[in-house]
Amino acid sequence: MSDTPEQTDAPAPAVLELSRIAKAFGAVVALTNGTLRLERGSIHALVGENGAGKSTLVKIVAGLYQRDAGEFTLDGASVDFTSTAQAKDAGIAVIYQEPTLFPDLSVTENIFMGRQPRGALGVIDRRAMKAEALALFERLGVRIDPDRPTLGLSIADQQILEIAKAISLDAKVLIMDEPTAALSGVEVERLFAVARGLRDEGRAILFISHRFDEVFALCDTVTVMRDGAYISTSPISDTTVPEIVRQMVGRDVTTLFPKTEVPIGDVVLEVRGLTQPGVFSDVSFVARSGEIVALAGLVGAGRSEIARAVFGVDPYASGTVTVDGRPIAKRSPSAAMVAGIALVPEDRRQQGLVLDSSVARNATLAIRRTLARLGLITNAAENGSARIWASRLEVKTAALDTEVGTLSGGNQQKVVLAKWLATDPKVLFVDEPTRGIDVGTKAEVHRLLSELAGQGLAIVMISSELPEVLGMADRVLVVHEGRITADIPRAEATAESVMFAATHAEGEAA
Amino acid sequence: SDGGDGGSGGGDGGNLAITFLPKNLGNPYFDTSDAGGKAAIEEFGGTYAEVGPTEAAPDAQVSFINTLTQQGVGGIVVSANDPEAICDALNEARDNGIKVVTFDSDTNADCRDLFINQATADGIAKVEVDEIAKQIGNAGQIAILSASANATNQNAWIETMKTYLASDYPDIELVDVVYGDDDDQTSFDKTAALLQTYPELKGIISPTTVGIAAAARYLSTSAFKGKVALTGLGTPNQMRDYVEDGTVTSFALWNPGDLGYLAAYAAKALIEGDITGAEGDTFDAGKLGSYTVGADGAVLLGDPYVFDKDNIGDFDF
Amino acid sequence: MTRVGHLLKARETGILLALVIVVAATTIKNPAFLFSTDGWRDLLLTPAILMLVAVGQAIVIITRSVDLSVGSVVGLSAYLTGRTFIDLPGLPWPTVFLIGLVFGGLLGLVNGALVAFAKVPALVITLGTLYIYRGINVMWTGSDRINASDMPKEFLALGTSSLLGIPYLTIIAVVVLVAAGWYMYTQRAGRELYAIGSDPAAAHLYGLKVTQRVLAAFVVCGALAGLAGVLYAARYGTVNSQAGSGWELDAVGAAVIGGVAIFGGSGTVWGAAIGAYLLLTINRALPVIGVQDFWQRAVVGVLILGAIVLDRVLAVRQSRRLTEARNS
Amino acid sequence: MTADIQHAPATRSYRDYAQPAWRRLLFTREAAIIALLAIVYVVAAVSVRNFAAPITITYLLLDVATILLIALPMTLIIITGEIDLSVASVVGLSSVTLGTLHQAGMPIEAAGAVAILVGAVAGAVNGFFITVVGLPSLAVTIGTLALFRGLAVGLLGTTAVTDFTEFWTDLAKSKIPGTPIPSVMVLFVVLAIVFAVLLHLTPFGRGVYAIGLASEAARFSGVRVERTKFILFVLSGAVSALAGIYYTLRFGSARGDNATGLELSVIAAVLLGGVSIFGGRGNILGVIAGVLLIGILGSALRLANVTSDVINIITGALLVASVVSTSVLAWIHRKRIGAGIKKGPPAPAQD
Ligand SMILES: Nc1ncnc2c1ncn2[C@@H]1O[C@H](COP(=O)(O)OP(=O)(O)OP(=O)(O)O)[C@@H](O)[C@H]1O
Ligand SMILES: Nc1ncnc2c1ncn2[C@@H]1O[C@H](COP(=O)(O)OP(=O)(O)OP(=O)(O)O)[C@@H](O)[C@H]1O
Ligand SMILES: [Mg+2]
Ligand SMILES: [Mg+2]
Repeated sequence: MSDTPEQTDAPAPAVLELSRIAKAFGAVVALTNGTLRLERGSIHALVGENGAGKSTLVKIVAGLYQRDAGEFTLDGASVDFTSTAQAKDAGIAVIYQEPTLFPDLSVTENIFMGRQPRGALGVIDRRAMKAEALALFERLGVRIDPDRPTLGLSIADQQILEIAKAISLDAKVLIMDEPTAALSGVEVERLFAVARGLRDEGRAILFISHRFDEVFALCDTVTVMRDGAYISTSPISDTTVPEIVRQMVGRDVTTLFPKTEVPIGDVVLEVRGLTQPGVFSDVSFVARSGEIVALAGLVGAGRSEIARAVFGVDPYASGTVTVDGRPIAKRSPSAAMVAGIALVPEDRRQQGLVLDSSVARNATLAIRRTLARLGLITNAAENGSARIWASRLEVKTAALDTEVGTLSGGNQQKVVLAKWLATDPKVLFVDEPTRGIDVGTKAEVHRLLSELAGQGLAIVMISSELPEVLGMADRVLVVHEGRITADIPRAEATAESVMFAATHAEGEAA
Repeated sequence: SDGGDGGSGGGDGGNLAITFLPKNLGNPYFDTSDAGGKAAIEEFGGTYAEVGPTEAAPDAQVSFINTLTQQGVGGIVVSANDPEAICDALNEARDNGIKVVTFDSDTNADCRDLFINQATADGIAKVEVDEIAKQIGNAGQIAILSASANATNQNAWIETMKTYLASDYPDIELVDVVYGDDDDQTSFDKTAALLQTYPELKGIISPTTVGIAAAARYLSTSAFKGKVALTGLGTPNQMRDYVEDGTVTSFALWNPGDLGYLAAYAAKALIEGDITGAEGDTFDAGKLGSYTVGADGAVLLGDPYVFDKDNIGDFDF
Repeated sequence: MTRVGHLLKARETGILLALVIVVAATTIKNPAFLFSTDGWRDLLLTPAILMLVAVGQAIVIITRSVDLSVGSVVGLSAYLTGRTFIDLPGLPWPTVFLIGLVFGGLLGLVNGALVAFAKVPALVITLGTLYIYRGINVMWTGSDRINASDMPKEFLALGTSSLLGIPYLTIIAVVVLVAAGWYMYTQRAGRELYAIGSDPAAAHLYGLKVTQRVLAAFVVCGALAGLAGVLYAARYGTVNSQAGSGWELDAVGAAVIGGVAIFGGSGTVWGAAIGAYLLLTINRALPVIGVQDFWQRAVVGVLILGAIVLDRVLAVRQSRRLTEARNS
Repeated sequence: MTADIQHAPATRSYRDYAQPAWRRLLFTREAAIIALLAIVYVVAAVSVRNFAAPITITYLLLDVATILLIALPMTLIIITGEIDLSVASVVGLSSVTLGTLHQAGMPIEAAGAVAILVGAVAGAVNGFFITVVGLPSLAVTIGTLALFRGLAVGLLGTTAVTDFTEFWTDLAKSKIPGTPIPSVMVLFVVLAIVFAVLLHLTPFGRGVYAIGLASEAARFSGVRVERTKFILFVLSGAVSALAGIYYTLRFGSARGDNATGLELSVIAAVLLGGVSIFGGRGNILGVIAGVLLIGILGSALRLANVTSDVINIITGALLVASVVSTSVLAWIHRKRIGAGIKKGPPAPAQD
């Protein structure tokens, strides 16, 4: 780090400069004043609430969107990209917030698509390509079979693949839009090491994240955006988390984990000996009314699979699930719903929402049967219910018939929550409830979860963020390779005890 | 909108707008027959028109008949794709004063005024069986390549052929009847399949112009050329090459142009009220002379004509 | 892992095996099916034309589109071939192949331009052009038809004669197949077609030339259908306005039987080619085996279902292996 | 400093709709198709001889009744993102079932009930392969298109059954007394209402749309995706069989090849009516307008002595134009808004 070419106080030459960029999608104004200056040999953080316009700014740089107004210069020359290919050729590599993988193609082909090494007659040199892929994985310290199709890769592996792809481009500007959202601690560390290496080679890196610990651990400079507009840029050493948060939200935010002590009641959910060969085995746990149970573990440990199986989306070979003592049929989300289970899934875009449908339809999808009168359902009934939940969760949208896909990530997550809270569940599974969500909203989600627990709901929270787990949970269940290896009460739960159980199978729980 | 009013020129005030409705358009057999009809209509000063579906589907003719009814033509001359499906539409047309003549392929007798029969089923079956028997020496396996499975006249002929074979040629075995759907490619491929399925096959009868041409074309380039006999109903222009190169010795047909010509005159006679379609009615058919209505309102054109190497040069249709 | 590679190939192997079984079973019943001159020739020849169309169709399906207008393109091009011989008698006959290719390519270009530029679903567009092209064909042909006598003997001979026991048409079709297979596997553009079909949105984000590639796929599909039309004229000798009608479903069926995923991204032109052979060989084999004419279509239906179920079983097995591989 | 997030912003208010009702209703594919339908009707009535006569309506409705009926379940199926290519073959199968059973002495009522049952079973076969085995519907129904047609043709062979009870064949062609409207329209209207309510006003219908837009998200929300699709395919089979009965009685002829190729006409009409082939979009009203538009065009053009090939070209062109125009209009719309933004006031200065 000491050999960073320029001092931070002397203005370094900008590789990429954006000023007063404006962009609107129909009636939605995403950016009014996008301003950003990336310097060679520096890692620059871009933070802001959900919907602040970060991803939109990235997509303009990538050539995916064209700006409505403003200036965009690269190495001092004004540019006007009309396609992502042009940006790529100009030396800009982007990891988008959404994965851009081709599920049917092999891991190697995904990395080198469109620029495969070629031999005579333009024939793709598959051997060379595979060797390069292996070298890349070596550098990132991961092991993925380069010949397998990407279909079926875990979200974490998909993200790693995106990173490998971007790095292999050897670009002078590397933009990463929330690359760590799906990664575990070890993988994040490796990514950071690679990023620092690239910085030391003199490249400019833009890093977008909602995790401040990462921003402070990795970045040199931070730019804050709010409501589509630039707020400030400062060296990371000159700022603090509360300061950034204040700039992002426009006011102060106090507690992130407003855990309130609530009396814990009877067992609501009981899972016994749940087994699905190759995915999880002999999973048993209970969740009580008023209790927040966290499922912790490394990414890929199988926590989501357990939740999905309990909810009935995924199959399980043996075991039982009971709610209030009544067993629930396998493989039937609707039976689980009727019994009072709700699941906020980890993949919001695929599993959580019907993106092309309206806020109202999404918010009432799970309760469409109860909303119906004499078997008939009307827009008015849907709007009525949706309005209540949208305002309780403060969803940022002008109208209830807005397509959910056009909302920002955080607001989308609120709509998912609204959908499930409307079902009035007894047990709420939340899988990575704050992934890709800004601090303000995050605190709100946490407050909401506490409040719901206070109302007697049993909450099972899956989270890869240790502070969140420690801050929120009454009890931490640690999952390791598909088995529950520890059951740690709140009082004993520390970063060390949870991490130890998550990485060591022998720490068998009682 | 010119179909309805143009044709009152000839005769004594009858509406001589006569429309031909073949099984489908783009079929050379019907092109020839309809051209005969056109010639007749021009002779007697009526208005000729031809409409039809592109594919010979059973229901496709109905909407055309309905349209003609709405337009109020004087007569419809139709070759039916299905004896029953177009019945009601035709009767509705007749209720509106339109005269209906079927030709080539009949409907039920109560749905039309007259049927112009190209040849009797007996006549056709006899000619074809006699021809094939002569060519294969009165013994051996034969097969039939027909039009579509529901084709009225082909099915009637095939039934008659079976009876006739059983009674007169006990040594000839009819091994299979296959359907080429009056489609070139299907008929072609079915011929190939027949030849492979029955290695002992001595002859093929194809009582449809599309089928016999496709079969001849397959045979002419195959190892079976000259070994497997082929006869049936074909047009001279389509079959000329194969007769000349020896693939086919003989085949039969009536003159389709005459068939259309006769049908047009029959329609005229009905429209002008000269006849009602009752048995025994007699009408004049231009160059073909005078015809008499037989039983069931059928008018017989004549016997089928056998074409071979010696006479095929005399014909062009 | 080579195990995975083997499994991937199994999709084509399975269908090839089915073809071999059909041929073997039929030949046992009636040796002439394979061992007579005509039997051997027809086995190779009859499916060759559909194979060309199926190869083009496979390329389009791999990009997550579909071209329902191929049957109409075959018909138009077949008629054009005949008309060319009639109207331009001096023209050396090999040029008709070029004319057919270019003409088919142009019709494909119309489809492709509508799909790629107007960004509308291919199924709707090509259903529309299916009607339009066929309508133009009927209007142009009228009740005319091309007869064998309208075309040069050398050209027609191409439709039936062989080189070293292999029919010329089959040779042409196989050359096209090999070229397409090679291109799709070894060239960047070919791989990009797979990427586009696998996830069009990702392909766009990634910066692939989606519009251009989709357009090209349609042009190639049209050109191959055009070529098939020329071969149709050579093979069948007569062309009327209905030539090639209904082929769209055969071509899609052949591709699907051959393991080309209907939602794009996977499958090969080899599979589609084998699928075309299987489909038509079954058609020819059934009467030999003694299945009555009327029931043949039902048997074909059962076989199509069987083929896709088999493909599904193989795919499920493969993904199970992948999961195991990851967990080990 | 201690302000709780909960109380900081004022409680939001939400409008139900971003746009006024007239805009939402008028600027849709369905409205455009209905408008076009009206225009074509008026133009034809004025310029084509005999078109304005009531008999036109009778013939027209008799002709399109089969397509109208089958289009109803097809709309729902396409909205879920699937397709059923086997419908016309089910018509054939139902026709043959009715014919053979009637010939064997069964009364039409009973034979018809069995035919509908056979149709439902055929639909269940499709549904089984699509939802239980998990195969793509396009591929499955290409297979059953051949299978069902093969069964139909195989069962009846060369024969056609024509001796149906006159009462029923007359009923199929009869008109509602005092109107030019065929009685079969009563059946259609009842079914149309049932399907419209099912699609637009029931939880089941909400599920149908959700499946078409995002089937995984629908599954995660408790929509029984497989069951919904299965039901739709069974309905499609049953309604196609019903259409087959009407078809058979109307033409008085039960044949294996009845209605060959009708599937493409049905799909063309449904797509013309504004249903997205990708699923999730479309409604029953638009589809009915789409079917009628194709029917009226065909009828008017035939009356004007336009040949069937030209009618086909026009139908195809209409289909292409209808989808292309939507996408062109959307493009123009985007352009205009983009231009408006650029001309708008400059971006506010940073604070
Ligand atoms: N394609 C689009 N169409 C319409 N609106 C859009 C589109 N893309 C983004 N928006 C809107 O623009 C605004 C900015 O969105 P953007 O995705 O840039 O936010 P973000 O800062 O990346 O948020 P997050 O942290 O949740 O990813 C949001 O209000 C969003 O709804
Ligand atoms: N799409 C998939 N197909 C097949 N197997 C999968 C798939 N996703 C995950 N698995 C299997 O399930 C296991 C758990 O994966 P996953 O990454 O979802 O775990 P997780 O504990 O839910 O992690 P996180 O929720 O933190 O991302 C993996 O080891 C993998 O074997
Ligand atoms: Mg973002
Ligand atoms: Mg997970």
